[in-house]
Amino acid sequence: MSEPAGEGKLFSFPDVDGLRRLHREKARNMVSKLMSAREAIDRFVHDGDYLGVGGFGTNRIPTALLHEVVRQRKKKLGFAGHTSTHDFQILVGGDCLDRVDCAYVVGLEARGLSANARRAFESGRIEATEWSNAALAWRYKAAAMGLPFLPARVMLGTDTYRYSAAKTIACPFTGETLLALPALAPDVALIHVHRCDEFGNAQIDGITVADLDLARAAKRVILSTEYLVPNDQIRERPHCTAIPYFLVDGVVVQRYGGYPGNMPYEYFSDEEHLKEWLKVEQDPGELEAFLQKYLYGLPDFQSYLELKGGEERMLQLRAEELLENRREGV
Amino acid sequence: MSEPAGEGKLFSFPDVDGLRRLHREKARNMVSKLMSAREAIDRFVHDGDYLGVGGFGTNRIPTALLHEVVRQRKKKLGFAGHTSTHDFQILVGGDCLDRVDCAYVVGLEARGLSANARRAFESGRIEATEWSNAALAWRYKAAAMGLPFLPARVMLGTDTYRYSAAKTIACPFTGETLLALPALAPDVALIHVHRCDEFGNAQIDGITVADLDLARAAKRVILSTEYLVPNDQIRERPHCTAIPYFLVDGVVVQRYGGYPGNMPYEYFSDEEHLKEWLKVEQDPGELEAFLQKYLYGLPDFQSYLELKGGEERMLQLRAEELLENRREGV
Amino acid sequence: MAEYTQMEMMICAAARQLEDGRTVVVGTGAPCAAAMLAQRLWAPNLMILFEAGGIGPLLPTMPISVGDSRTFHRAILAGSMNEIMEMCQRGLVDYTFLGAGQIDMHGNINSTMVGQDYRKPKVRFPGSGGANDLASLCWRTIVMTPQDTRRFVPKVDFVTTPGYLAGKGAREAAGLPPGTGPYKVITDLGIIGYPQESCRMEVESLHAGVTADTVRERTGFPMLFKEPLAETPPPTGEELRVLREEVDPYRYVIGR
Amino acid sequence: MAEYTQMEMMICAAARQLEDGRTVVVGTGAPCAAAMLAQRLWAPNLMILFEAGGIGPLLPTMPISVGDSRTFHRAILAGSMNEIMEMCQRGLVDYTFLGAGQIDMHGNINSTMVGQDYRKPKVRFPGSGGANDLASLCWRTIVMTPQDTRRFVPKVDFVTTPGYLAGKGAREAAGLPPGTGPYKVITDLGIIGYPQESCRMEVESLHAGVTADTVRERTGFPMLFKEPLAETPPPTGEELRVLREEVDPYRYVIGR
Repeated sequence: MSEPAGEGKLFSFPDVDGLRRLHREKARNMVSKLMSAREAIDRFVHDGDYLGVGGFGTNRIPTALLHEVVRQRKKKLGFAGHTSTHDFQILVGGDCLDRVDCAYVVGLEARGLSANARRAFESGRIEATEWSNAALAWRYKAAAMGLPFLPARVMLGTDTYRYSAAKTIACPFTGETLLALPALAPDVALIHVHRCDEFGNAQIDGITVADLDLARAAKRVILSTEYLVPNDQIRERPHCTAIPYFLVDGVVVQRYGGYPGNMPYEYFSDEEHLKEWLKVEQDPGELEAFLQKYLYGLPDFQSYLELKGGEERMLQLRAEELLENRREGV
Repeated sequence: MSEPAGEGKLFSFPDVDGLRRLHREKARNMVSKLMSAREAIDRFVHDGDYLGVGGFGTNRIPTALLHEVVRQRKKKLGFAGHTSTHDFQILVGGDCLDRVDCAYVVGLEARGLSANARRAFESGRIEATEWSNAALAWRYKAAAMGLPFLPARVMLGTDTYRYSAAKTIACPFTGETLLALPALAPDVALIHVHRCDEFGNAQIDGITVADLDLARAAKRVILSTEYLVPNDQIRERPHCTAIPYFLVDGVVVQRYGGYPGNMPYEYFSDEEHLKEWLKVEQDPGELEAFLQKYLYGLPDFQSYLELKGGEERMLQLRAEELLENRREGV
Repeated sequence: MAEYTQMEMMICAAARQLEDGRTVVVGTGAPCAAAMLAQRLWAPNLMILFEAGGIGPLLPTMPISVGDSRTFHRAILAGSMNEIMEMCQRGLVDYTFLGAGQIDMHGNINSTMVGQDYRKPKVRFPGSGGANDLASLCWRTIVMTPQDTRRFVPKVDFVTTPGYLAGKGAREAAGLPPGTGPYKVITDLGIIGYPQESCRMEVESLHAGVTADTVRERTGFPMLFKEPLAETPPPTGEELRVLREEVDPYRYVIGR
Repeated sequence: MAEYTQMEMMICAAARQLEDGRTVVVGTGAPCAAAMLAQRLWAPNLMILFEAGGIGPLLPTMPISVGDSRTFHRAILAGSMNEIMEMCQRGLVDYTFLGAGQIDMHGNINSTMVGQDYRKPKVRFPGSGGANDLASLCWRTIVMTPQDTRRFVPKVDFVTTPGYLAGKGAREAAGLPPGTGPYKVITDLGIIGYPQESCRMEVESLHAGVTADTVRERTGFPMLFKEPLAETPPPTGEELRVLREEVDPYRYVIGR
């Protein structure tokens, strides 16, 4: 019943016993992990690492951390592209990636396609392996569960399977053909949250996408956070903790750290700026100038926010998020 | 590498395609499901059904629903015994069970062993299959994920495995031996929650044990709830919804519905009454009189609460839960 | 009769596929408009889900992303992608809407690449996203797409998302859940179904003013036509009013 | 020197196994007291977990159940049983404490039944609970138990929970994660370890006043003794003070 294994390259082998040893070594002391984005990326992201990014493309993405990856010119990174949109655009803009597990890449949903990201694939510069969104989410899940693989019922019979690195197995109970998804444990996870304490105990409001599993799957975790809160506040409602401190290596406090993406309950996406980004990508020269202006030429993310209109613009986006400037449809 | 399959009986075959058809038929209308415990148990629990019970033995257990199962003299039920303690004691007291997936049964943790539950096993009256706590939680998880099985790394090499209905498989990626746990989809789940709306959208404070997966695994779900809240309140914080309405068949409002167990943030367990229960079980005649007094002879759970001291006793247990009558240790 | 655009016709035709008390995973744009329209007119208990984690929102406006705040605004539950995908895998989701870069007669969809060499695509598209998952797991897949020979091709360059694969029985043979598969294709020309026996596209109705010949011209494989062939009822005044005034007052979708 | 009970000796000996900055899954009673004692004296960063879902609570008092409110009182995280078990499976948990109805020289534990016929046990006990999981997945398993020939048997009636199974290498051969296994047994007589080469019990130290002969008399299999055999340092004044005044002021455990 089982099909040949997918032909795609497996960028991250599910060596659960190796991961166990690594997790065993990791310190569990509750110490402050507050640091700048610069320090966090410098210390925890190395050339060649495999990255996992939280949120959903333009929603609750760790933009401040992603900019810093580009600014520090990290190279040859691997990447898990599950509905990666603006996050992907940034990293490809910085030419940081050389291999990508693709579920959704090169697009920005209804906004259109990233010309620059397309060039990266069409030139063969980025090596790709295919998956689906659920497949990548379940691959994180497998690693978060401490398992080498998880079964699933998707991708079967398609070219998405053929160019993946998945396999098929027969269910030991029912005999039916199932997909087998290898665990995915990124070297580093970058996740933006609503609030956390200095140790890295974090809360997320709204959808969590795949971030609970991503934080548990990754070898190292860097959080950026809108708000820094005291540990007491976390302990008030322990069932609201999305990510516990002992998974976290660095905590970067950055208000509006998900801009120009949408941060639920905080600010809406800056569609104008996202459109601008898509537009300049049509021409490599224009893109280079654009990145120089907004990224390489700036010392930090805060300067980017200033350049994009600072607090005034952020308050507009906040009003939009809170539906203050439009009637309620329902 | 793989061992022979466990010799235990598989009480619930993981027929995922059959479960899919069943879920397809289930109505998804947002209608009021408010009803009495009597109606809920009468309509949704049938002789021979397989039950899953939420909470953790003496913590956030659906006592009001369990009493009603006994009062209606439901028979030949199957049961998932993952740290089942007082919940198990009640059902065995009513001689409701004829088969049990055992991870933790017949004990009440440090309080001692249930003489009556032990007799039920030692006489051979209940057919048993062995598992571990995690195994049963993951079996729910498999069903909640829509999968026929999940791999795991427990039970291997032991008699717990030998007398289970698990199997072993080789990991398709690493080759290592893994446990294969068949999905467990109970016919009915009984779960006690802090608050829910009339449709069954429920919130749980504190640990969730295996209840999120249990609710998603079960064919039918009956909730009992401390508080009934308007749907608006659920929609205020949609990331706090533990169980969405479309999984739920019946909603029973019962303040103190987890008594004599502990309901986090609401009331502590009534250790005296639990001790009394353990004591009378030493003698079958005494137990019969005890059950007559507290269960069969009463029309409903409210009468049981009255008999046990009513609001006054409940307020004592509330003070104990809120640590109002002892110094804070930390 | 009111004037209407092709997009409005497509949205109304799509909305009419959705019954009350059922569940649908939608994306942004036209599918979301269709689900909102159905909800407002005859399916108040239609539950809308978004793959990023939103379940049963009270949509205040059309979302821009399937993961933006609107997708879980005053929702029943704001969860994870796994929550949604596992609901689909459990069989709880009736409908899903997809678009199509290329589609063949069995409803197989390509949204990954144009070209013959996966390692060096002529054109790279986003890939599956959640499309493969939703089309594998939801009971009925509805595709909304303009109809032309560039899209309706004899053979897709890459099967991103399963339709009926090689034909009847092929999904089940591959291990996909029985009873699932393509249901309708809603185009600017008409409504296409898949008869059980053949699992192959057959036009069920043409929109007003469209001829079978136009359909043939704009399809890259031999298209079948049901007999007798119906005309799609045009949008009603009430459908258009609700669509224009309540569902999409800013003309995000119908203004395209 | 202060007077102390055997239970106090056991709790102090157990506490000393726990280092700062490590993780331990505990049950109620003596193991919980040991972890709290270590936390207060030398391991402020020892993180305590309970299998029902509590992570890092500020324990206001000894819990009665491993799932009661105390186990997640002002905790870092109040989650699910899977959250804990999956942490263990990922290799994040260093220590676990278990009790034992019967235990053999390789640390295999029976908490399921006495008798030879599983279908009709002479005595039925609770079964694994989380013990099998924790002993399979945590790096080091510590057993706390009174020592007598009823418990320390040549062959357990039922291997509920894996020790080293048939001996060195057997855990790995069965598929259990490499590098895990029994670490110490803390009894009322002494502290027992498992030398790497044999994976078989060997007494490392005897509590004050206990002789090797007593240990032999109260063990149902030939016990090995390390040479030279140490004496367990008795509880210090500070250990006893903190244990009695802060950890268990109501004498729930030490009063037994």
